Amino acid sequence: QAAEVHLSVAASMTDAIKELDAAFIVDHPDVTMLPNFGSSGSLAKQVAQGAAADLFVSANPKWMSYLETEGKIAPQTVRDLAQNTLVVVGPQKTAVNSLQDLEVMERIALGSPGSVPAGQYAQQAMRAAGVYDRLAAAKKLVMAKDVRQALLYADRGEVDAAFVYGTDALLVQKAVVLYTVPANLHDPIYYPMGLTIAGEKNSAARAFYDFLASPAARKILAKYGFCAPGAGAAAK
Amino acid sequence: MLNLSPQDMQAIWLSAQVATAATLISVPFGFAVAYFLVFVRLPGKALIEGVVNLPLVLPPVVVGYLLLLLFGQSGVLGPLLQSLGIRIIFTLKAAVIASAVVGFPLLVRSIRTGMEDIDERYLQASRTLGARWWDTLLTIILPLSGRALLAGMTLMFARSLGEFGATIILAGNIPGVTQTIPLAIYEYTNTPGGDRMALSLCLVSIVISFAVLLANESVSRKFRQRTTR
Amino acid sequence: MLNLSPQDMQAIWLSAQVATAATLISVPFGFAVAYFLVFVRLPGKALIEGVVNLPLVLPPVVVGYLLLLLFGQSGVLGPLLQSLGIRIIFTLKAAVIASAVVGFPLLVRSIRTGMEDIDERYLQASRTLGARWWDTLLTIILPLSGRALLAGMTLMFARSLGEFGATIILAGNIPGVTQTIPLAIYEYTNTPGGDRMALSLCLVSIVISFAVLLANESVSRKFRQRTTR
Amino acid sequence: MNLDVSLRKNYGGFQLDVAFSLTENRCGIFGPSGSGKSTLMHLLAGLLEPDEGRIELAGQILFDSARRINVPPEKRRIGVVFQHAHLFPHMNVRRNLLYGWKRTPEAERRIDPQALARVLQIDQLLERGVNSLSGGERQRVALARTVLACPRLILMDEPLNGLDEELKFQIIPYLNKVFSEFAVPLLFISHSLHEMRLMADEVLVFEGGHMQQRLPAEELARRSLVTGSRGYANLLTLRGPRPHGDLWLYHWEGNELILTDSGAAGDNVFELAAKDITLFKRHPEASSARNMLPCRVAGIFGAGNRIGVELACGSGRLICQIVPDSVRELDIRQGAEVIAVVKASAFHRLY
Amino acid sequence: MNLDVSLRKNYGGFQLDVAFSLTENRCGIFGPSGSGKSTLMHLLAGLLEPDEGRIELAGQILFDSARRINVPPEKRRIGVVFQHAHLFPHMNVRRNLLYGWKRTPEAERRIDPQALARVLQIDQLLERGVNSLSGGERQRVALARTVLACPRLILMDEPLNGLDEELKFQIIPYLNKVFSEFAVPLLFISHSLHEMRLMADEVLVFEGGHMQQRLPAEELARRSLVTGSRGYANLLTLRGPRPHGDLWLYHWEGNELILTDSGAAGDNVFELAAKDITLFKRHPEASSARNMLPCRVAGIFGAGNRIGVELACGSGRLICQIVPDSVRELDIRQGAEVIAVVKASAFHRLY
Ligand SMILES: Nc1ncnc2c1ncn2[C@@H]1O[C@H](COP(=O)(O)OP(=O)(O)OP(=O)(O)O)[C@@H](O)[C@H]1O
Ligand SMILES: Nc1ncnc2c1ncn2[C@@H]1O[C@H](COP(=O)(O)OP(=O)(O)OP(=O)(O)O)[C@@H](O)[C@H]1O
Ligand SMILES: [Mg+2]
Ligand SMILES: [Mg+2]
Repeated sequence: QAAEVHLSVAASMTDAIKELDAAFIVDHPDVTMLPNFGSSGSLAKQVAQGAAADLFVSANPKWMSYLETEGKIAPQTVRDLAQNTLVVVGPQKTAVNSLQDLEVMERIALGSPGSVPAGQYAQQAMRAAGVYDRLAAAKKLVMAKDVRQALLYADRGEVDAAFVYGTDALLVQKAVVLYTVPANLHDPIYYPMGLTIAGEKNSAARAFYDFLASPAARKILAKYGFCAPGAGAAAK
Repeated sequence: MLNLSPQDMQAIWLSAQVATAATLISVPFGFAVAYFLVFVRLPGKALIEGVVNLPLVLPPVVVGYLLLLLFGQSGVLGPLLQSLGIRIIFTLKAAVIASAVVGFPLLVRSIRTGMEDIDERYLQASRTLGARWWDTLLTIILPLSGRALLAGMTLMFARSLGEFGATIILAGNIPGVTQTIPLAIYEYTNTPGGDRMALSLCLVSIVISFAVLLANESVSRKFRQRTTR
Repeated sequence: MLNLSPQDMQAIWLSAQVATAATLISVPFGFAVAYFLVFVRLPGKALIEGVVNLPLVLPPVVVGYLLLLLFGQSGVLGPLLQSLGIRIIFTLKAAVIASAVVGFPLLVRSIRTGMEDIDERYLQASRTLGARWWDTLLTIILPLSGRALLAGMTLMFARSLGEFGATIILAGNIPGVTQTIPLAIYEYTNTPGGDRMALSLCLVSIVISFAVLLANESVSRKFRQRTTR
Repeated sequence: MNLDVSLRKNYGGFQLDVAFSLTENRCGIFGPSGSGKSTLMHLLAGLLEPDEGRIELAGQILFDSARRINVPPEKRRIGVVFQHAHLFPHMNVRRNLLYGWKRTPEAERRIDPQALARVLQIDQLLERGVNSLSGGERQRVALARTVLACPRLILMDEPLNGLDEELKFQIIPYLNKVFSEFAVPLLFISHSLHEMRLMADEVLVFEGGHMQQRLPAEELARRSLVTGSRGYANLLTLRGPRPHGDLWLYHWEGNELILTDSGAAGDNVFELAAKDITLFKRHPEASSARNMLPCRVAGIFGAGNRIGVELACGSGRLICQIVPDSVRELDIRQGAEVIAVVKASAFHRLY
Repeated sequence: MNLDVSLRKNYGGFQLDVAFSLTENRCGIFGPSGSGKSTLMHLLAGLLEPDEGRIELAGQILFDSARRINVPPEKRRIGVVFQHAHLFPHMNVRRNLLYGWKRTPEAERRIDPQALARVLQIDQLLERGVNSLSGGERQRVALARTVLACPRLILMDEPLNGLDEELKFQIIPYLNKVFSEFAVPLLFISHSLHEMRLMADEVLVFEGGHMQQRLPAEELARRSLVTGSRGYANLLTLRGPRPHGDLWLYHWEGNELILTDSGAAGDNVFELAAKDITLFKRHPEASSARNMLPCRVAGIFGAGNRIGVELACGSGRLICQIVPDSVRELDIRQGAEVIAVVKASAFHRLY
């Protein structure tokens, strides 16, 4: 009987997970991988409502702990899959040396802090730099619905700067990375993962969970700009 | 020019299935609701109309979330469905339901306008000729609102092709299972260099809807020829 | 029961403005396009109809993206607009444009169905009485498709209240500036525990749309009384 | 027919208020434009709800405001021929025709669609769409559609409007045959006294929403001798035409009449205006008139300068209209013998 | 009117193919149901495009398939009264009436809406919605609406259908007055020979999409003496009625006539059927007929057993219908002296 593994994965890891899947089934040809990509929030709600999921990969510890309290995740299986960095991208002309430099700008895009983890980290960083409240009061902040949208704005020159993940910065076409936000200005950017209660009983899911900790998996993750948990900094 | 991956082809095929199924399944309900709203005299009709319009007023994501609350395992209908062995969430059924719900107000509104424009005197004539209400419904109202029904179906089909928000919540975004064109487009926009691919899929959507539109036009023209000089 | 933050109140006010403006601005265009599609004989009409339907077929996010390509600073119209001192992106204008574009196919389709149902003989009578085409348009076609126009406006207004995908791309989500109800709801639903607040805003949306619906019904009934026995 | 009606309906400025009970099978409603004829028809058919009142047909209560009874139109089995046809635009002629017929239980289908279509001259149109029909064609299809539904009562709202005379008089006898053969009662609305005479036995005269008079069609016709603009017309059934030189000889109630028109082999209905009969005291010589019937005066009626003289000729009766002077000069009184002179061309064949 | 028409139109099974040119101001189109009358009207008004042909009105080419000219309906200034009214459902009666009037340049508004509404008896309905009108009321409003647009030519498709006789004859003289006073040419479609006589000078007879005959209305009427079912009717204009015992004395072309009907002070148009005139060789005694006019035979026409005799009485002319036997017996030939006997009740007042 063919085993199925249902994955619920934050959309920002789409490509990495697809490659990890492909690598995994080379050794497990009898397993069918069924990844479901979406925003961490909607994935969490699906899992909370009993949707089929064995492994949940969140872009944000908040939604992981939400599911833990809902009792949907086996708590002992929760660990970090990867880490990311926060960078500021923008059209080439501007030079940014610190977050204070953002104050001269007209428009700054970030993921909506309420819903987008990257936005939340950006908020933390700006708060730590002491510029957030003034920027917000001046209505200079454009809250994007996800990181990709913030990146799009920067790429098309609609904003002067955008906070995105280091991994996303690999996707830019016209814009460039202006500044890498120091890791001490925000919480560590973790991608926590955990097996669901159902997933814990699925041996194929457990095998994949273990595979994700393997050096082979690490290499794939690194290829897409993610660094190993605890490593601290990202590529570039 | 278009280079579509096998996964894209799957998405197109799924989208076509979902749009078709959602449209066809909704037609009888939409027709019944429109009939009710136009011809049945009852207080509180406005309320029903309000409910029908909900999926239009609410952001699709909210609609999807509400549907999740309804069909989820810990939802209202979940346990019942589970006892019947029916799984909705993360299946194509969910995509069909999401599309059907979101497009429903469009269908109903269109049929309604058509029904309201039927000359009452035809209904009077049919009734004096011995036709009961359901008979009049089938033989007079249905054919005379045929064009409006078709228009509504086209609207709904087109809307289904573009449905994203409710679908991704209720059906998930699982390539090859529930990933319809809009979800695939979404995925491409999350991928480096995916914009070209996204554009290809948009074009496919446009071509499909265009074909449906033309089919609708020609059928509709026949209707029109048959009913006016 | 409803506890709305000042930011929510702002979102409601913005949403009402956007929906109203989008609907009113679209009406003349929608009417003109419907008239063209119904009464003007020209090859290639199907193409225009296809274009009008695009925003329905494409996922709203894609529509938003395409609008961004059009109105953005490096977009097609961007430089022109900029030289005129007009900024679209990240302003309420953008939200109105996004809503108008997304709702436009609904408006046109509704008006069209109404126009197609006008008895041709009234048009003949008016023309033999000396009315030019635009005169007939204003004095016969407009009032006789009034109900369909109203229905279309209601549809469009409701759709605008729920518009999310295109708006968030073109207008951004700037609290107090472009954050309409759906964008506010989105924020809440993506925050653990925000569901209650999201629900409150949904209820507001529903109430507004309901009021518009009832207004439409009563005006529409007057139309009907005036035009049929 | 046993139809009991007592209804009130307020309509903007117009008020309908009628009460009557009918037993004749063929009734007419006669009245000027706007007098409420069509409104009454809609009320009877159940298409309009009365403000108050009662309708009973053949012992069944169809409407009673006091008892809150209101039988829906499709259960009343009252057929309606509307003033403006109202053919179903999405069906061809055949499907329109058979619409009511198919909804009639087989046992009650008493009329052959084919035959009816032939009589109404619409058998060539069966596959046509109704929107391509001419005005008269539409009216005939509507007529047939209602008749084929075999209702218990047929209401006809000026059904012969827009038909030329010839066709009208081709249709009337057939309708009469259908109605009498299958005893379908009929309520016939018309402006035409003539159609009224031919289609109805009893006539309700409407004016401004009220029933003004109610009288046999024959009586209405007699009154029109005095009040109407056209006067009275005798309807004679003539039999067995034989050629007579250039002319035709017919039997009529023991008399022989000479007519210019040839007729059909059996019965022929001819119209003869009361004004077309001239009375003479003695047999006149050298008149262009071909018929000189010796008669006895059976009665005198009328008023003013229009006097109707009822004549007995053989077993037949004729009404002749003359002026008061003539009554004196010819000494017309009950029982007097006179010669009725009628031209051969004065007879007008209806069917 | 100067109307040149040559048209072909194929319509499913039906084919219209006509060519005529009209100069009379009042023309009629006469023909059975389905003969193409309404189709012709639509073609002339520009509401239907001919397959081929040419229309020229008063020197202006309205349609020419060869030269690809097709003037749109609103520029043709041809008014149409449709067979089924087609009133605008969203306007009240007043706005319907004035629709065309408002679109007419002030200089060309030759008819007073108030006066017209009064004559057509719709002045009480002005504020009413058109959907609450009775059948006859609708037709009158449609009539007025077209006339008020003051067109160069009016096409009327059975406009008097659904009106009672009385109203019909009230409207006809007014229409005639409007049409002649303002010289509005008229194309009048009807089934009724009678209306035709009163409204048209020249008549085109249609049959199966073709023009079968074309003749003066008077000639059509004379032919109907032989072929029609109703025969010929004389139309007499009688003047200055004076009481004469119970009856009324009128002047007619140097004769005095005795009638039962009282008329208006000025001119009165009466109808007298050719069948209602009886000829005598000698003055008859003791007849109920009041009028005995000495006449001279001015001509004889007709065929079969229906002979029309044209009589000269004073300066007037009468047509009398008799049978061939009578011609022989009374020795009727041109120039012969005869007595025409007419009953006082035989005259029927039209208006
Ligand atoms: N819905 C309505 N609202 C107001 N008045 C109405 C309505 N329907 C009919 N009427 C009026 O009622 C009166 C009677 O109308 P009805 O149609 O019964 O007349 P009718 O006798 O059939 O006339 P006709 O011979 O011209 O058809 C008319 O004055 C008409 O205008
Ligand atoms: N759109 C059409 N398609 C096919 N046939 C048509 C169409 N319109 C009219 N006809 C046919 O053309 C013929 C002429 O129709 P038309 O309406 O001109 O007749 P009419 O002389 O006005 O008759 P009536 O006196 O009954 O109104 C009829 O046989 C009719 O059925
Ligand atoms: Mg009526
Ligand atoms: Mg016609």
